[in-house]
Amino acid sequence: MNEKVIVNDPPSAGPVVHEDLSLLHDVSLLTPGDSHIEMCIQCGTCGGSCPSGSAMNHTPRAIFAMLRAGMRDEVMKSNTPWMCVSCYYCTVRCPQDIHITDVMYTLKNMSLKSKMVQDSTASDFSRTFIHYVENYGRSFEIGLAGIHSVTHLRLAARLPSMAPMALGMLTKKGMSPLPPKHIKGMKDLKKILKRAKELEAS
Amino acid sequence: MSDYLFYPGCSMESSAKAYYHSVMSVCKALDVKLNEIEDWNCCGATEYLSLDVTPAYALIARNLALAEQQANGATTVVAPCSACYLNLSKADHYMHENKAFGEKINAALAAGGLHYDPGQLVVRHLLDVVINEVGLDKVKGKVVKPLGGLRVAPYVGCMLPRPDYNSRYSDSEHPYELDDLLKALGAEVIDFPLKTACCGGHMTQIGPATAFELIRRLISSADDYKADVIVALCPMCQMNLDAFQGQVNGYFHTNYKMPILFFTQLMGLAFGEKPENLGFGSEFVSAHEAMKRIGVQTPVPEEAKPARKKPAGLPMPPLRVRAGLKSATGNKEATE
Amino acid sequence: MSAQEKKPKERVGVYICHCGTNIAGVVNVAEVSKWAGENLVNQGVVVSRDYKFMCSSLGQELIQKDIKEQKLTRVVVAACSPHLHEKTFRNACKGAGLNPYLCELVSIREQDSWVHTDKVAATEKAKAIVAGGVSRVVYHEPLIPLKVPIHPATLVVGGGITGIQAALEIADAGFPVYLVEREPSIGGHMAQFDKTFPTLDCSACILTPKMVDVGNHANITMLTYSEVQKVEGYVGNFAVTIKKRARYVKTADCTGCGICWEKCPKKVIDDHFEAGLGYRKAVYTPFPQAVPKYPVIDDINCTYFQKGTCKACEKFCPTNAIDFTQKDEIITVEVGNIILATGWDLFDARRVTNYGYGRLANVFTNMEFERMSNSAGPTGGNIVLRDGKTTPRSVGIVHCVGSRDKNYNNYCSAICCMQSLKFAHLVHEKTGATVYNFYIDIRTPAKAYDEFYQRIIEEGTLFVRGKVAEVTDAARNPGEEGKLIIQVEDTLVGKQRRIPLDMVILSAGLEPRADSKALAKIFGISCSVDGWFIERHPKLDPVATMTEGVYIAGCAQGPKDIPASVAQGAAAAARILGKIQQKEIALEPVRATIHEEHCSGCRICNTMCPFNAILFHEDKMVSEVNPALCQGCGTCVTACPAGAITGTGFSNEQILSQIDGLLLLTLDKKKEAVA
Amino acid sequence: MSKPKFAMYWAASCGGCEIAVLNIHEKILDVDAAFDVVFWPVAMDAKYKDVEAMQDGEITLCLFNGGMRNNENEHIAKLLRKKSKIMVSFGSCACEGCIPGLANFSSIKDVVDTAFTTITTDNPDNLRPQTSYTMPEGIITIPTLNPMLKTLDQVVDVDYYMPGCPPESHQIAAVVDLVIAALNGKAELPPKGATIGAGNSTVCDECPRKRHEKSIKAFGRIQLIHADPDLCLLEQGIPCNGPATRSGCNSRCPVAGAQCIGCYGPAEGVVDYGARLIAAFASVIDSDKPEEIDRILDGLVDPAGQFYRFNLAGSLLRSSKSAQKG
Amino acid sequence: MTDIPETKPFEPVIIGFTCNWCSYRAADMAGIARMKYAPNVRLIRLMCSGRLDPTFVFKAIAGGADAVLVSGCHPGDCHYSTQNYKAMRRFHLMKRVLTQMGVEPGRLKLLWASAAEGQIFANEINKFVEEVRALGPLNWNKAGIEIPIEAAVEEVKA
Repeated sequence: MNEKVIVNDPPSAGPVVHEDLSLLHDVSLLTPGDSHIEMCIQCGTCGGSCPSGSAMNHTPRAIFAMLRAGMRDEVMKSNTPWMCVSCYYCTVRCPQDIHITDVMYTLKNMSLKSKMVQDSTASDFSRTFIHYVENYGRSFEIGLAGIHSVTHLRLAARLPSMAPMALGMLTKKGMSPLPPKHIKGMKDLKKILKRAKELEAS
Repeated sequence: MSDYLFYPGCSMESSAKAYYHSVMSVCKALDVKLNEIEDWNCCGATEYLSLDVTPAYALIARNLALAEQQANGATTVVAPCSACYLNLSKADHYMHENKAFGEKINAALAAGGLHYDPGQLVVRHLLDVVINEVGLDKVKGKVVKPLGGLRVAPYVGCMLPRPDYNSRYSDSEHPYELDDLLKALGAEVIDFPLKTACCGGHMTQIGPATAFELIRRLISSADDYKADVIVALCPMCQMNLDAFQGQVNGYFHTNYKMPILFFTQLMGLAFGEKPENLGFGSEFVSAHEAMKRIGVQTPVPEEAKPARKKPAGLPMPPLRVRAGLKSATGNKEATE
Repeated sequence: MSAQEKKPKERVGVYICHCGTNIAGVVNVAEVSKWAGENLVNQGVVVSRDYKFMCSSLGQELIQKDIKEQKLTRVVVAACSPHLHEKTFRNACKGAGLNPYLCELVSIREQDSWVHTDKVAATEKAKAIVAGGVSRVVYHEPLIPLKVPIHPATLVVGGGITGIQAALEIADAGFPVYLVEREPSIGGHMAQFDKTFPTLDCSACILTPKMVDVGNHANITMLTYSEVQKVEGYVGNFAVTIKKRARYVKTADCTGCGICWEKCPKKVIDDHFEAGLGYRKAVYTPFPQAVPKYPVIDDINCTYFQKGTCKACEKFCPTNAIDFTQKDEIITVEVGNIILATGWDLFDARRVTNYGYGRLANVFTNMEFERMSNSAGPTGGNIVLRDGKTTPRSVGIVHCVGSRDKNYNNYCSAICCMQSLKFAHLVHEKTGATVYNFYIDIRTPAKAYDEFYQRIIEEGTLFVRGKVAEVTDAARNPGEEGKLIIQVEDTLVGKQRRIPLDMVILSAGLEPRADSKALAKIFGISCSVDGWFIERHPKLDPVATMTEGVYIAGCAQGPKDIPASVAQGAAAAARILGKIQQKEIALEPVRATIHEEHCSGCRICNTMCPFNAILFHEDKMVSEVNPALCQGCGTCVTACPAGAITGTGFSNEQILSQIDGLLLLTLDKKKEAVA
Repeated sequence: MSKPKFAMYWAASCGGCEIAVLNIHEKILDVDAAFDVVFWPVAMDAKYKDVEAMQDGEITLCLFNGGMRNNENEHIAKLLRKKSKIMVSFGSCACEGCIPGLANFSSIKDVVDTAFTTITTDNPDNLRPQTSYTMPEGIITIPTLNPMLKTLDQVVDVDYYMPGCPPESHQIAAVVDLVIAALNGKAELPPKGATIGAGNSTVCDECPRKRHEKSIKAFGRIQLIHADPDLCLLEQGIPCNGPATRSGCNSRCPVAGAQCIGCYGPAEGVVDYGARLIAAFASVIDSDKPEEIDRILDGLVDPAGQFYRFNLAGSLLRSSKSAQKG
Repeated sequence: MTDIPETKPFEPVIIGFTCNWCSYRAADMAGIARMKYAPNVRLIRLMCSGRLDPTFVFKAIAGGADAVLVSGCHPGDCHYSTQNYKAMRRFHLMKRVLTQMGVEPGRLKLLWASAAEGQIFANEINKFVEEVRALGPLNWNKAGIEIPIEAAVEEVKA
């Protein structure tokens, strides 16, 4: 089944052109805390531990090697960070104490800003999710599942329909089909997020 | 027993109502006093971190700031959801570890007239509180209906024992806290090899094939060990294993019927609470059979009938959706 | 009021070394020596010279000539670090009849010319350093080194191959050795091994002869089943207190016939010698070739000691050698030098929970495998699964378990690669099973090691480059049921692999002895953060320690293989033999002394000395320093609130006036600045 | 033949030294019998001009107490030095500055401001004394303050030091006896620069309290601790300066149940009194963890005050010498 | 040597105390490896940081040094087993007293350096020199101090 889910093509065997040696530095700079990313010894514990590794077009280890090699575009285009399920196996097992999961978040951020994301499924899902949070202060699973499968039909189509499940959500779990109520501090929350985004940009 | 600041998290008021009710009932029984943080907001799960670091942490930190404001004496924030727990402690951890970062986040909070002093609050998962604050002895003392004969697979998942910034758990891969608790309830606990494996997280939404495989591994492994139920302690885990089990069966042509319950539901039962008040019956894969085996009558979940309205007609007119999506993409307008 | 203001009447000679261009290239040596000659007259300088190589015989003669002709009473040499040539110049002065301790060597190379580029600043600093030396040397006192006799006996702690080698070297040279071993027999880890890499000769075959030699050697006193409790004294004259645990066997009468352990009804899992894979009796010798051959009764497990009945061994012993009344014995031995060869502990593989050792039956450790593969071991040398009969058809060997991993031990355990290759060979040879080696890097940097690697590749062992992520029994894909699955990224392919196996062997790393820090305290040496003993110099003095008379060898100093351990054992022995030949040793006369009339007996200094050199006389209510025990650190000198303790070589006057000297220029500068 | 002449003067001091001298009871009569008291402002009327009129070295024994706070102090110090054979730096103020010396913690301006503006002073127009003022009769002046208080030996050459705040009467008596005996050729005076009227060890030497090896987990002020009357105060966490303070007082304070505050100054050959106490106290702190060490040290309120209460003007860092150097 | 023209930056003079076994060897190591660092520090070799007498530090400062560096073996690695801990305790108290005396805490630095850590030694010296340069010359008469009367009062109340 692995083949089924490989989203991108495997990397080309061509030589690395225009190396970008600032890449590694950028990544560790954008990661909160000390990621120790420069310490990687390429042992592959991360790649071996990754539950969704089979769905990645590069293993995390390969990504770190590419960061060193300054292969910015390849990394930005990779689906690896987007396949990360944040299980933190790699993080706790890494013999060099590299905060791999956090680095994956950083890479997602970077690739979005670089506009090089290949498959927007994951990023759009995140956006939809955050759309609710940014406007209501709470997330909204039903709406989320709904819109997401609507906006990504090709995906939904590939699977048995999600409808019965969504329905179950309503009936069994007694979830409300209405979007969540705004939290009281919504105005302030928006201010906070606005300021945060400015800080992020600066 | 001292007071705790309670951060329920979004799922507790939608998909995980069963968890919510059972938590309330159990904490009442153990006189753990939970004061819900006034006007808390979503922790952003793993999604916001994927988009923007600073806003993501600001979003999380707002809850900590509110909690600190409303603390009056309490120092511990309790989250029943692993993802929420990790996000809250993560934010506290990094704001503490990296001063500059902490100041940056506080600068953002300041825009909303808020501030959080990293390290002021302790963030803990409910399980941790039950084991290490309440203590198993007290729990044992409350058990009136031991769960003898029920084979349970203790499923801890990822974000509780990993990365475990404050090393609260016995191990990051095979912690025994949940086992001990369930044993204390009289249940028969299997040595579940995938105890801390991944439930697929949000992959059900973006790489279902991957997610389904992860779910299959868990359920089949529990099944190999002849478990009657899998016990979860995170709404996301429970939802993935329960709600998607049908599709997993479809996808792999299997026929698992593995009920997924919250540990608090079983605690409630053992404490003699009525199944109805513990959210039984709201699970997709009915726990009815499994519970009958130990002489507990749980309501049979009603089968989903095709509703009048087409499920496609979910709330939210397409336009607004697109607008919403669009605005969510371009950073600037988003907050306009 | 303070002493350093009094006018010195000493005649000081100052000698500035060019060290070729090493110093002269950056420091204007001519200017410095001129300056010293003109500006340090008040400090007593009567002659100041510079010369190409002060340490050369010509340079030394220059100094000696001045001492004689100029009647110098003090000498200051400004050259390299005292750690390099202090002795040289002290001896030069001695040669000219000046007490060596009236010479001060100040460093204007390591501390100046080599680390600065600004020539003016460097020259100014050199002047300051010289001025410091001059002001200091005036307060030097003539000192005589303490000569102490060296006791000819040596204590060797640890009866592994390292300790055995060291003991034999010294004993063969004709000097007495006490060999202390914690276990009932000497032999150490090497006795447990099956084959030894890269030659694959049998461990026992090469070890047992040496063990027998030790047992029979007239100059070696073996103290097995014993532990060092206390070490007092100092180089040349240590008094070592040793606890001999009760064997409950009269060694005088015992013939080692073995009837007692045949008859003993109590079977115990032998988690020491058999690494938990086999059994022994409550009365036992660890292994057939044990030296000494006498068994011990392990009173924790012995039925008689626990329940008060049995005594089977006693009944059947043909020579009535069993004696249940024996008690632990405390003895004290006098030695001149000590060798610590205490070896290593095995990393507890259970800590790596994702490798399942302890949870998954067919995951074994390297020590378990050594025993399994050893024909004298519990399985008679058959490679089988935990069920004791099934031969594995596929075996995975995992490198770096607990090593090179910040979660456990940061260092490389040095032997695992070769050991794992050896295992691969043995498994292949004995079972023909498919063998995988899972490695991060293959490290084979020694004679004939890489050739061994080549050979193993040739034998068909499969190599997967990747640190194993987990060993699990959770079958996922067809073909995995009932097997152990190793999940790993094959980093050379860049893909995750799941490899079903019957048996997994973990090459657990080497760790310092659990009690190494306590041990270091007993012997007054220091441990690295990990717990390995620290040598005096990592390259140039690998077996000595900072504590005179205490040497380290083998794995106690850090992970190493048998050849390296043996070499170190011999090296330590050689160092000590050299010392013993000299019969006596001179101790640096840098010592603290308490002036009784000023001492008020406040006892603040009493807790200052880690060498227990300070004793308090209740009767006179004063404290006193034992000069032989004192190591001269000066901590008590500083602690004394009454200023009643002085430290020779580093007295208050010396330091305070050196400060004056160092700041001389600054003050001039500031005065000028004011003017 | 005329009796040897005796003089005593107080500079920046409290007068306690004089009282201590009178406190030698009948011995004072010996003084009177042996000496002709020529100058003693506290005890008798005398004019500076009378002293100025004397021959150099005419005064045999001068007990000079008090520190050099102003130019008048220095003037008299120099004058008496010139006129005296034996100049004794008498009492803590003269020897090491004592309490007035604590002013050296602050700049002289702060000192004056404190004196003339704090709540204890009623000074609505915030006036300051002027050192000279023109009146119809002419200019009148008052002494000007030194920027830093100096010890006597920082201004003039001193023959002997006699520590204590004040020196113990029995020690004074002993010294008087000694000098008299010496004058009659019955005894030898100690070498110049020696400390007289004191022991050559420290207070612990005379302290009867039981003592052991020390390790201190907490310091506390004496009023907060129920001290064991027989046990060394320092061992009980009470910062007692005894270990570093010159003996000679029969350890009066520790015997009375109070910690030694160090009025007898440093022991023989000690360069900086406070440094000794810093080293000694810190050495016996029972902790190797920086945070804990700091916590323990928090128990020492105002360490500088504790260690330099009497010695500041004689210390390395706050004596006028170092101020000039820096 | 003429005194420094105003244009030149202030060159602090720093007295450094090292122990014979670790930090002095670290300095040697820095030399052997030809690492470059600021020439402002003048070293005094003691046998052990435990020998460091506060008197030495005070003397250096009184004698015109602008700052003092105290260095020794890493905690736990002392050649005399535990003496550097005593140095640490004294350092903490010394720092408090110096602060009261009007010497900025920044003028006193404690540095643990093993014999192998020449690079660290060099870097730390450069850092320290810059910090002291920023503090400027040690000006005695500016020195005013706060004796924490309040604290005392508090305590008595308690």
